[in-house]
Amino acid sequence: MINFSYTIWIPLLPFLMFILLGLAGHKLKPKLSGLLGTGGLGIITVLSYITAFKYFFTSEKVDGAYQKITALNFTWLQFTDKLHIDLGVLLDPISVMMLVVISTVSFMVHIYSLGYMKDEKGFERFFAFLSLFSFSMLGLVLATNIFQMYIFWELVGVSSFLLIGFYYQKPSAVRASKKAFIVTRFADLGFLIGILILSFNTKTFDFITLTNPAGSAIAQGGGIVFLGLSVMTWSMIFVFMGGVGKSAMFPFHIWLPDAMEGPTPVSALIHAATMVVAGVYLVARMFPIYALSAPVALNVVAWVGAFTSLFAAVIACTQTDIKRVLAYSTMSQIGYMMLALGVAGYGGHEGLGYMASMFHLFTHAMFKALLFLGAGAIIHAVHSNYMTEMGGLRKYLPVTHITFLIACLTIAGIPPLSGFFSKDEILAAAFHSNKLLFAIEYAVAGLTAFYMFRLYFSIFWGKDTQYHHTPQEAPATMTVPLIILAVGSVFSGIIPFNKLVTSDGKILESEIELMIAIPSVLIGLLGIGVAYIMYRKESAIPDRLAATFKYGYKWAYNKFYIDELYLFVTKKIIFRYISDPVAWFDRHIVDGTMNTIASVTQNFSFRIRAFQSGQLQKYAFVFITGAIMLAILFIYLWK
Amino acid sequence: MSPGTFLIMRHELLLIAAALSVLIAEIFWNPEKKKSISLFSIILFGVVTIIGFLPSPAGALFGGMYISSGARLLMKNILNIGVLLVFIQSVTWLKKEENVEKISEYFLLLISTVVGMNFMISAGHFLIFYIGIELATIPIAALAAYDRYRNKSAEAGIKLILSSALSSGILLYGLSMIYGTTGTLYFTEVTKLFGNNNLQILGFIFFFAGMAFKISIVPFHLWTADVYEGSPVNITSYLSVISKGAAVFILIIILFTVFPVIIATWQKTIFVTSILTMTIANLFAIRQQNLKRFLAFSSISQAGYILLGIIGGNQLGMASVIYYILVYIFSNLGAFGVVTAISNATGKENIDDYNGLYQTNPKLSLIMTLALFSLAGIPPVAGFFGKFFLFTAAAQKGYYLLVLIAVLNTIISLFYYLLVVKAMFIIKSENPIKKFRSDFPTRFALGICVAGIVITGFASIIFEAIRNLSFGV
Amino acid sequence: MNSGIPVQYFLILATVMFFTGIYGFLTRRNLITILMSVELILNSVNINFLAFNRYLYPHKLEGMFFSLFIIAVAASEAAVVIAIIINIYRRFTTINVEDVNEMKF
Amino acid sequence: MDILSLFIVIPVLTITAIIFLKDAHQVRLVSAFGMGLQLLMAASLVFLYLAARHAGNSDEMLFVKDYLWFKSLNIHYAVGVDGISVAMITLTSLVVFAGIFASWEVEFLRKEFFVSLILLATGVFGFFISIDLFTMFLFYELAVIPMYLLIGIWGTGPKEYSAMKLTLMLMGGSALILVGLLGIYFNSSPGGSQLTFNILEISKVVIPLPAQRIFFPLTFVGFGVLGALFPFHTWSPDGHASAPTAVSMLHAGVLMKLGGYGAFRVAIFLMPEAAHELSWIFIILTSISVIYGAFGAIAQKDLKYINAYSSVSHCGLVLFAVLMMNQTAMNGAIIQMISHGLMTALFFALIGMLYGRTHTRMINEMGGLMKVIPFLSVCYVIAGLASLGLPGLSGFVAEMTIFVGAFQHPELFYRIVTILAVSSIVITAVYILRVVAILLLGPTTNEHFEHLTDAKWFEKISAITLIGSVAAIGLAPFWLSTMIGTSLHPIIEKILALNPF
Repeated sequence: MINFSYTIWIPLLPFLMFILLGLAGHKLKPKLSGLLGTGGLGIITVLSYITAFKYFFTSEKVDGAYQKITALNFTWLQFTDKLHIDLGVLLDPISVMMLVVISTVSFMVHIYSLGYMKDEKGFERFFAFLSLFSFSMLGLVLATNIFQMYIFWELVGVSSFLLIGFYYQKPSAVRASKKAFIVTRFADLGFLIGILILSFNTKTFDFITLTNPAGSAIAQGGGIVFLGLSVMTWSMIFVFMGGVGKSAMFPFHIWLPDAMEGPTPVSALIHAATMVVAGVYLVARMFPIYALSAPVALNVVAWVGAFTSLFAAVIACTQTDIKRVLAYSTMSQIGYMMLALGVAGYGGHEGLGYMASMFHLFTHAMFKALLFLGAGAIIHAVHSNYMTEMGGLRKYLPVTHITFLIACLTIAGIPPLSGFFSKDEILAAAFHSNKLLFAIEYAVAGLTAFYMFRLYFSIFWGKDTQYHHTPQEAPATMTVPLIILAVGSVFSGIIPFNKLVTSDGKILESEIELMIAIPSVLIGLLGIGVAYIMYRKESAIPDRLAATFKYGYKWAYNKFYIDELYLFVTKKIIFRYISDPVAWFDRHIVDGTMNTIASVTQNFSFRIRAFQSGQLQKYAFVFITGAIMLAILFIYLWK
Repeated sequence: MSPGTFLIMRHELLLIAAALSVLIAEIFWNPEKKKSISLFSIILFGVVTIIGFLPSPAGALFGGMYISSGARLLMKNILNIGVLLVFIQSVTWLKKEENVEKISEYFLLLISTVVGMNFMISAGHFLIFYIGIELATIPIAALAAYDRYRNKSAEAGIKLILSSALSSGILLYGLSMIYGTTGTLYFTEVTKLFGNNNLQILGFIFFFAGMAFKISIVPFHLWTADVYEGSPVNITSYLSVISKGAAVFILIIILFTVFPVIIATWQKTIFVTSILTMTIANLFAIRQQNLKRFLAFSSISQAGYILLGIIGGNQLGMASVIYYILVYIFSNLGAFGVVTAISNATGKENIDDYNGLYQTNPKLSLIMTLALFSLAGIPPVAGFFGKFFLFTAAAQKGYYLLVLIAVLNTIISLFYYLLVVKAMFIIKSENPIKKFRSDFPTRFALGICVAGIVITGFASIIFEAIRNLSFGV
Repeated sequence: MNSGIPVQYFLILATVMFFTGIYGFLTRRNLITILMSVELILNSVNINFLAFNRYLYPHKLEGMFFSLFIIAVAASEAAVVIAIIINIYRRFTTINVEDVNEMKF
Repeated sequence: MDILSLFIVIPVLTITAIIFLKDAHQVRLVSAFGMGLQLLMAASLVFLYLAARHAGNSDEMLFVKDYLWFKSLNIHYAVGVDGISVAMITLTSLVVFAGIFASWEVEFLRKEFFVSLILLATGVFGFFISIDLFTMFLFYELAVIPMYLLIGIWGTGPKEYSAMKLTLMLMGGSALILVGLLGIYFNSSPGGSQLTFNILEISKVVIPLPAQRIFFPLTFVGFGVLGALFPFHTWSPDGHASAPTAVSMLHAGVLMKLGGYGAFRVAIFLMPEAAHELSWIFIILTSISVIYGAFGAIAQKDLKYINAYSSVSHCGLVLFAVLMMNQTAMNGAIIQMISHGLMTALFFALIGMLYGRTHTRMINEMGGLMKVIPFLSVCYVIAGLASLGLPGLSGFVAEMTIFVGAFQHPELFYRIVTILAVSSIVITAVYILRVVAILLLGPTTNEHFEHLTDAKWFEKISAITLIGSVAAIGLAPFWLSTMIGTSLHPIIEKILALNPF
């Protein structure tokens, strides 16, 4: 047994960094604090790679399956003797895989930010928040039990809130951060309820116990039935709700595009590569339960994923803000992963989708981070987010251009780039389980290629825009990460995921199925071709198209008015029709009653003053009547 | 019987001696030094009070017409303390020009009322009781009209004397019924012969009405406010504390010893009247502006709470009532002491005259607050303990509803007590009462009151002592 | 040694006197008259006592003595009342009870 | 002199010292010293307590001292603590300590201010240490009354009205409690032996059910008034809004906890059957306060009103959890009391500091303060995050314990209500973020704000004390929850033994 206890430092280091920068940051020199943060991340990256190597290649398997290793675990908060929140480190294929992804991308982003955020106000604050995020994200993936996951789940939420709102004097940024936090918070409510139901049935939070295929949690099947569905299904659906929120699946996707208000490195790290895939990770984490005792919930996952991917892809075709396009493409790609999980089964060849999803998560992290960082470089050079204001940039930003192109090809699924392999696995999985889902994904593949190259062409080719000052290629601190990530997204396709990361830890035999691969490549190329025709040179085709499909275009351009719907619900329903009435009711009815009691007393005391008339004889009269009344009362009535 | 047995009625004898000596002093005193009569009589009364505390034999005289027992002696002593405080408080007021002539009358009359009360408390026969009660009332009426040149004073006098005459008439009518049905007026005999026939209950009700008048229980209370407002402050405090206390004592004695047979009836009576008293009095008190009138209504509501102790008809009840009277003497005299001091210094008696008092006279306003809190039953002052024991006594017999009503009433009373506190502490005033320093007697009396308010509660020994004494009445 | 008049007559007389007194107390406006009606009430009580004593319990004299004391007390009471009434007259220049209400409510 | 009585003696001594002080400037030093001493005492009490438990002392109450007071009624001055009261005492001393510093700059009648403040604290300490119902009640009222003067004299806005309302409503509560106590007392020995006010002895006997049915509601509602139980909570918004800073801190932070503590220690502990029988009514009421308070907070414009309503919501959660009557939920209730006490005190302290600078409490008149007064703003954000239950701060620990505990209730109804209560965390997030966004973030609206100065040293002490404790509980809750849990054991066992469910 290898000793993994050092892994505690992987989450702990960024935390200490956060404390240090948070408390003393404003005293240090900005540059120093930036370097500190980056250095910390560097160490973590090294540690993660070591861990990955040791885990995958030196830890012994039991009958060919990777084991879940609890590196260390201590009780943080005791609820009952069975239920207690532990903090610890759980190593298994997916968590180790996530370690690599997070540390790599995060490290790249840190380096990139050194250049990108230079001479920004609050430089040290930025790195403090980044460290906080890294801490939370690492803690999330290493969680040994679902409640630890929830804790860090909340923490990534808040760090994303802080980072989106980094430019806290910009109202739009503030609004976006608020939106992101509240929407995800609402989703997390579902997650929490799911946990409650789950723990009530299984009396444990621990992942290993929960996800053990032979364990009681699964063996007891669905548990009792409530409103037609087994309780286990309910809990899994609720848990998935949390995933939907974090991963910006429909209908909780609305926060992600606005989240682009944050600094671009943040978008690359949090809203493309790591945090938004937490939902996928969550489902993968609970996968045995989904697959074995809550298939209905798994179906929900599949359909939500499929719908989102299509929905987002359509919108992406119409947006003009680079980062928003990328945001929607992120949503659609994550939809892919969800779908892949949804169509997967536990163990054997059934598990193809699971493996594919993890595979795509990995590659997507690379190329999407690359895309965002590239976009960042572009924005940095042009000082604009809108591709309508760009064009012909290829001659000014060579490095960015090449890396961006690579990324686009990867996401379009052109062999032999990594995207091809992962997407192909997903399509295969979908094909074997449900043809309709496969069709959707197939279409989405085309759309993806189209909108990515729409983006690419109109930025780097298209019309030769005149810039009032010629754009400069970004400094090395920014280009180096681009290159590294480009390399990553080219070659990460050859990693044998089927041997490493599978649903049951065993090796999964899968080979490229040409009769799926070839069409997918073709439709990718088709998409590129269309984009080439429409955007290589500036042409009237797009506008004409937009004119012909006026309404469709308008709806897609306005993101199908989902935001407006939410706005209506929150502003109108919650504020106007609940809170204000409640406040009114409280002031006027509840409080009013109390005041009424008081005033009635006063009033009454005013009315009865006539008794005290000051007339001796009236007093005497009252006296006599009183006496006689008492006499009558006690002699005749109440004896 | 040997003259030694007269020691049994030592209190009364001493008081009579004191009264007479004040009279004689008045005759032979040097007219220039009239003022010092008050000092003389206070010392005299102080001596009497102290002697009163010496252990004395219990027993009966005149074939049971006069009874003396531990409890009754205790009551007398408590009253003496109160009277002494009133005397000390009134020194400043008596120094005034228009009063100097009448100093000795003041003391003479008051001491004779005390004599009356003592006889009343020691009564073993309705005759003694009647003489005592009249002796305790009529001079007060004279004193209520003491300020010859104030209309209100005269009005107070006439209202008091006439309504008390009426009430004693009705009381006597009740007594005559009782006499007619039992053929005797000895407490012990009456108890034996008392049945449950309507005439007797009628008699009892009339008797109760007469007592209720003295304790000012609704609906027999209406004279109270006017008389309290009209009479000089010291007489008001005397009325509100001493007379009321004495009446409560004798009422409880008679209820417990003479009418145990019809306990069911008088418990119902008290149940009804106490609820009426507390509620009505509080409702009236809310609106009062004149402090004396205000305190009048507050003292009526206090009577309502006291009835809660009586209703139990148990030893705890008796103890708690006596204890409460003691606490009440200190608290009310504290409040009245402040009112006296201020009205002597400035002649102001309205609540809004007190606005911003704390800025100018912090000590007085603190004492006032303490006293009012004690009346409202706020810890840690004695009033809290007093009320708690009263309620406990009622609850012991299961009158939880009554207790609930009572505590809810204490909230109303807290409201108007807080109005005074608010006036003194919170409301700003452009012309507050000027800063003044009250003379020694006032400060001395107030000091005693504060000490009483603070100590009586914590020192459980006092309550325990009272309780141990209050078996045999 | 029973004279012809039965006790009830006395009691009825007393009751009538009593309520006459109360009526007078409640209705007369003149303070002196009110005082007189008080005296009526007290005397009705006296008659009660005497009658009870004489008819029901002739061998003890409690009633007699009680009524003696009542008379005495009533006399002193009257003295005080009249003194106060004089004072009232000085202050208010009237002895109409309705005018004597400076203090109310 | 036993250690517990010191908790009463020290404040009293401090008060006397203050009274005899001539110089008004020393007053705050003296009171700071006294309360600092109190804080040390509390800390040492915690250690002594843990040491005693560690030494294997398994009595229900430790450091018990019992002096007979009124023999005839068997009233004792009896003090003793278990983990719960130790925790509450620590909370109190923390908040009072912070409160002293928060009111450092009171000018008007400074002496009187600190005297009444510390008098209030005395009452609270006495309440938490006493195990005799009579003394408990005495201290309870002692704690309530100074509020009147504190709000009436040093308050703002419609202070007389609010002060009067608050005092009368709380006294109304205590009226109910008094009747309840008497009822308990006279049923405290069905065997006909000596009646008693001592909680421990009463808890050994079973009060007859009919009596419980009458006196449980009385007692529970009576304490509930102070615990801001719907619909008896309306004193709280006005009271808080009018009260001066330190008073709001103490009141929301500590005094409202008297309600929860009493409801738990007296109502439920002594009358579990009735509690079990009637809990559903109060569960409904409390869950109304939880949701309703949160929604009410959304609509408010005044910072103090927002906090008052959120206090209604949080304290509602306390009573809610207490009524669930199982170990975990009650544990959560206690932690929630402490956590809410700390963070709401922090809130009010910060609001006071902001008000001292901006001279307004209306959120729409402020904006963009983060740039101007970063320290205070960051503190405010932390307080906000604590109150919306962010992990790593105390709020999360408390709420999660409550929710998990409440959800273990065997009956479906209770679990569904729990889910309702859980949903309050979202609403909380809404109003907290709304305030933070409007108040601190965005561009600075009012140019007068450009020149505001950040926290002074005493303000920093006050804020850091509270934040430190909030974070301490949030990061390492284990010791606290075990300390409380062990003391809960006997209580829960009694309850479970009496009504098996």
